[in-house]
Amino acid sequence: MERKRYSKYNRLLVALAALIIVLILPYVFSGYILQIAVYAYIYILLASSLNLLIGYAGIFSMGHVGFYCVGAYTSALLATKLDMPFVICFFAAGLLAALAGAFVGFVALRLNDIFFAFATMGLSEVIRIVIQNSDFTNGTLGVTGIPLPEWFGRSMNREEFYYLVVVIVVIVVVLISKLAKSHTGRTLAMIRDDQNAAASLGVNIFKYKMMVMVLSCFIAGLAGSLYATFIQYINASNFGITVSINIIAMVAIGGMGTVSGPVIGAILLQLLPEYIRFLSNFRQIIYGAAIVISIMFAPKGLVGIRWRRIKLIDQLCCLFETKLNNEES
Amino acid sequence: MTMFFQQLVNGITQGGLYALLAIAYSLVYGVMGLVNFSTGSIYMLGAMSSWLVCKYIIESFWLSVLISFGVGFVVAFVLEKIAFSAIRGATRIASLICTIGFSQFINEAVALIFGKATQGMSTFFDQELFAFLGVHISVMQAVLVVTVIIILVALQFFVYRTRIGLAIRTVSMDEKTAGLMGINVNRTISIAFSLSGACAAIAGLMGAVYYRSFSAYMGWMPGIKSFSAAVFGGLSSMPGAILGGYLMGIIENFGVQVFSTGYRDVISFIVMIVFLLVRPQGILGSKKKVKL
Amino acid sequence: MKKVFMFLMVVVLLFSIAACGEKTSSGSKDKIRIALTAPLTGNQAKYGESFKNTVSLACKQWNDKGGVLGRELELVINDSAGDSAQAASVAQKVVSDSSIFAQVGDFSAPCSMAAQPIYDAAKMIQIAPTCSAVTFARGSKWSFQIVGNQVLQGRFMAQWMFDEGVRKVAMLYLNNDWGVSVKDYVGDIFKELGGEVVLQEPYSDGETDFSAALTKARDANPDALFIASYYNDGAAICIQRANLGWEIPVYNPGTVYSPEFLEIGGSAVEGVLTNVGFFPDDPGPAAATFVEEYKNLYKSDPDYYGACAYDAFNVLVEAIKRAGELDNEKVREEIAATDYEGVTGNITFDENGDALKTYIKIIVKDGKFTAYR
Amino acid sequence: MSKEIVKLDDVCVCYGAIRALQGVSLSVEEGAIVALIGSNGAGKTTLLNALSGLVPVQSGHIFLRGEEITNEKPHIIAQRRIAHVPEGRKIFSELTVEENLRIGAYTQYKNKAKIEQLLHMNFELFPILAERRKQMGGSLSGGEQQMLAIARGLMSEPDIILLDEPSLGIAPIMVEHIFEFIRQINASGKTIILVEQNANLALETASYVYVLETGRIVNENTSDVLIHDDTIQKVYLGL
Repeated sequence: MERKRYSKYNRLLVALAALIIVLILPYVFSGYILQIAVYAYIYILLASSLNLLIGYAGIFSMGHVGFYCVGAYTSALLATKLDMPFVICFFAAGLLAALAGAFVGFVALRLNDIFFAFATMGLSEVIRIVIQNSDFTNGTLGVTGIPLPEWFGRSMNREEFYYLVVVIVVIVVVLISKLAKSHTGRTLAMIRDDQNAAASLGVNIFKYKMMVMVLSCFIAGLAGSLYATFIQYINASNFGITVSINIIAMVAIGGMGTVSGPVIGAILLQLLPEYIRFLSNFRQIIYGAAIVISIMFAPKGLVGIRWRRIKLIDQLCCLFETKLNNEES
Repeated sequence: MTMFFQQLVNGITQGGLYALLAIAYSLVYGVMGLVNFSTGSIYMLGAMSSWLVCKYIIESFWLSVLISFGVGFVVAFVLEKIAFSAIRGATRIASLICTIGFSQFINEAVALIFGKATQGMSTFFDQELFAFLGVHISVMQAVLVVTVIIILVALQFFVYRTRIGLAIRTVSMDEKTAGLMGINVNRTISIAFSLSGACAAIAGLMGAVYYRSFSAYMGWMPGIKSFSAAVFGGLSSMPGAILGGYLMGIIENFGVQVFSTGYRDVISFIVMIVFLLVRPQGILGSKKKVKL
Repeated sequence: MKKVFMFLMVVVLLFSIAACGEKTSSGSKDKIRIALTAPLTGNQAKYGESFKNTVSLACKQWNDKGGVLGRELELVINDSAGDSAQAASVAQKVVSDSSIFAQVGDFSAPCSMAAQPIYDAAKMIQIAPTCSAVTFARGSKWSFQIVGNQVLQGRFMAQWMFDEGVRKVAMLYLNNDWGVSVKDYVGDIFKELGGEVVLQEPYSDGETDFSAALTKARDANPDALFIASYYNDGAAICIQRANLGWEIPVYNPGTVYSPEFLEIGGSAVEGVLTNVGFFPDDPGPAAATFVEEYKNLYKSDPDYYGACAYDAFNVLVEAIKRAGELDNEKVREEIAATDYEGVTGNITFDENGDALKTYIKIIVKDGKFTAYR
Repeated sequence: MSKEIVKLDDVCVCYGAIRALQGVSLSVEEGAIVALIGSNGAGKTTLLNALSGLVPVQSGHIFLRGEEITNEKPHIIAQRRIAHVPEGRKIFSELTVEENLRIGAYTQYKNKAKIEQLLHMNFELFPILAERRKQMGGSLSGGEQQMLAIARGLMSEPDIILLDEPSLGIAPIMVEHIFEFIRQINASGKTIILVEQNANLALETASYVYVLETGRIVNENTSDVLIHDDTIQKVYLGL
């Protein structure tokens, strides 16, 4: 009983601390940190949406960047060519990406995991190459001059946009965690663990897979829209397979099939190279090695590691807990 | 007409490289039902080792072949121990992600050591040409085509006429029953995997010689395209993979003629996707063995 | 829960360390701080390195002379990794550091253009030495570039080919922002002159096999082949052209000018025609000292891109000197009014901020770049 | 009293949370036909799989001629002259009959003469296979496939043959034939461990019978005794 109350208190404290950090960030730190933080948040969206596929439904997509790209281009083109307001661009990006996801899912979800991975990778490259060669999307020159959203009759500044991104990320992550705990989430887990068993229980596997695919692509599209709006200039070369691999790394390192895993993975992989800039030459190597190591030694990612087993960390935690307890009493 | 034959020659030369890589995929898929995503990286390592040999030791084509073979074999052996043996029982997705990580690691490590820029490779053969009715075939192309064919024939001999080859075929048909026949399944898988690495590395060497350059990311596209080629011809059948490799090379070259080089990569991806959807077992593969 | 808590602590730690690193970098106020952004890592690291070398050299030379406005110059070097997202975040870092006055960089057009809106909003001068995209300099009042834009260079190349008697040209181009605009400008001007473009064939970045495209080009029966490629693709194209036994003049807009091109291409690149704004073997008076000092310092030849960065820095500092104070409006005016004899030739700017440049024709002869005729 | 060749001592096997074998002990004498009977899921196949190394044993020991072989790899056990003819026959359907047999002789690969001799012997024993030697394994009838599977097992010159449900899915007339062959093989001095759902057939053929139920041995005796056992008659023989 005591334990439970304590944990609840702790959880509140954590949420509060997180909120404060996130909210004061633009005021304490410079625009540079803000920029990085927004990238990290966008990657949280991407990693969480990919995690829906890999972690919850056992669908391995290697072409997630394709949907991100569709979202970014939809939003950018609507904003620059048709002067649409941000809200429309934003949701249109999600919808179009979801549509693309539905199409890809419809044709490719029948394949087994490995073939699906390669098919999606191929499709994402096809999307990129078509965009690169099409005049409508401005070809290789990219789309320039994408405006920040407007409100109260003026365009947002970067700090305000930062808060907008924060709100969106929080909503998406909370919804994902709700989904994971719901009946649907449990059904997906069953499909992931044993497709045949799920089928024998009368689960319409294709329907569920399709649903999660569409949802995941919708989120990736939203992330694309945020990216395009924030960076104000996009180019098809930003959407290569490397991005897919980075997202996969985030999910694998953070922890597949958990809500916090991709969030942690995204923040860590975005921030780490920033403050160890002298290591930036090693950035991609570290990604590669981290994937291999985490799959081998921590298949559940950082979230799944029992940190308390490591003596030093355990001692630190104990120290911290006694202090907290003292304050409480 | 000249153009037609010239594109055919180009396609066959390039197709040879794809065929070797496709075999590499097919060997691994056969014994494990899995795909080694880092095949392209091993291709690059093969190119790298021959580049090193030529730069620092001696400019010898055949020595390069030998060294590339060895490097590919050893790297793939180690990879199998890491990504597959060590985590056997983990999901197939985990293994695939592991090979992606490995591939990333190899590419970037090489990029760090030797730079990301393209490096020149020595010329082994004169550019003497056989010009026949306006169709030009360089000595290098000829050597390349012949070498690839020799390797493919040797491989077929190995798989169909030797004891280890018999074990590989048996394991790829039924792993469990193979064990009951007294076949060491793990060792067989390991050998097939290493052999696949050796094939990929030799393809890399050929690529480096043909294009006379080596760079850290050179394995990326051939790696993916030859997977498409393997799917096209039949991932579960070695002759299928070879056929797929050659056909893919030829289709790509004619595709360039008809469309444009900018869409070259799209061609192979679309062929792969169409085949995955319509005929996942490929041209020569049998339906039963493709685990869908 | 403790896990989450600990994780949050780690995040706070990360942010703070990142922030600290940033804070400590702000130096003393009495120096004039100028940012250099270049791809020090990533695919274009080679060019970034060259930027860093030449600009450091220029900075050192100014400081040896006692700086400018009586104050010493200080470089703040940033890495954009050749990635436009990173370039934008670096730009954000630069503009939020109030001690930095102006910025030189980036190397590639996507990076320079991704950073542009940020510098524009902060009213910071951005001189991108090698961004030849036509849309760049006219995109912002605060943007300048040194290398000369593609309209100019396109005209030069098209005229050259036409003068050599080429009437039908086949073009192979790298399918990125740069390659496409080179193709467009060279092609359009060549057509204006009365020539015919028989084939325009794009290829993707990372492509290694050109034999199909070359066979197609040969089939179109042109008088000359124009390749908008960097040195590695350029060399590969030349090699595969030789393998096909196709004898044809090859033109390139200056991008293959690099020792690696000769090394990779070997005998196959013999006779390739290209241009350059700066030529170490045949330097003008300004360039001679630069080449000598560079060689002394870095034991290698400077390349063209580095030379552009060197000029960019000098143009900026000269303008500060003429303006007499660190006022960005005034310095901008002075840059726009530049008439400077740089190592890459005389530099003046048009109303957009594009440098008006002259080019030197060169040819590969006996395995070396030599002046043409 | 003849020599004990296989001995299981308190063997437990689990699949995840399901305990398939719970402390099984048995022994088989050289030259005997021992049958395991029991209903579906009693653990008969698991026992054979544990014996031939296909499934890991959690606790307990398995001995072959007094030497421990617990949790050895399947191929090591196969090399120690145990042939396992698996449930469902598992012949290589895309290879010819002859190729199937040659794979069976994998352990003797180097000894070409020996293989030819073994081939000859098997073709003599199963003339139908000799007729079909160039046909694909998959094109044979169920009974022929079963013969091929047994012949393939014999190709490694085993001392012990593990037969898993040889009568499953085979025409009754063929079943008679196959059991005739099994007796013949036994007569040539090979020990046979037979898993059979058809208890009647098992009791007829075997000299000693173990009865398994939910992973435990619930009864064992010579077939002469068991055939008169009341429970056996009720539960397994349907009398």
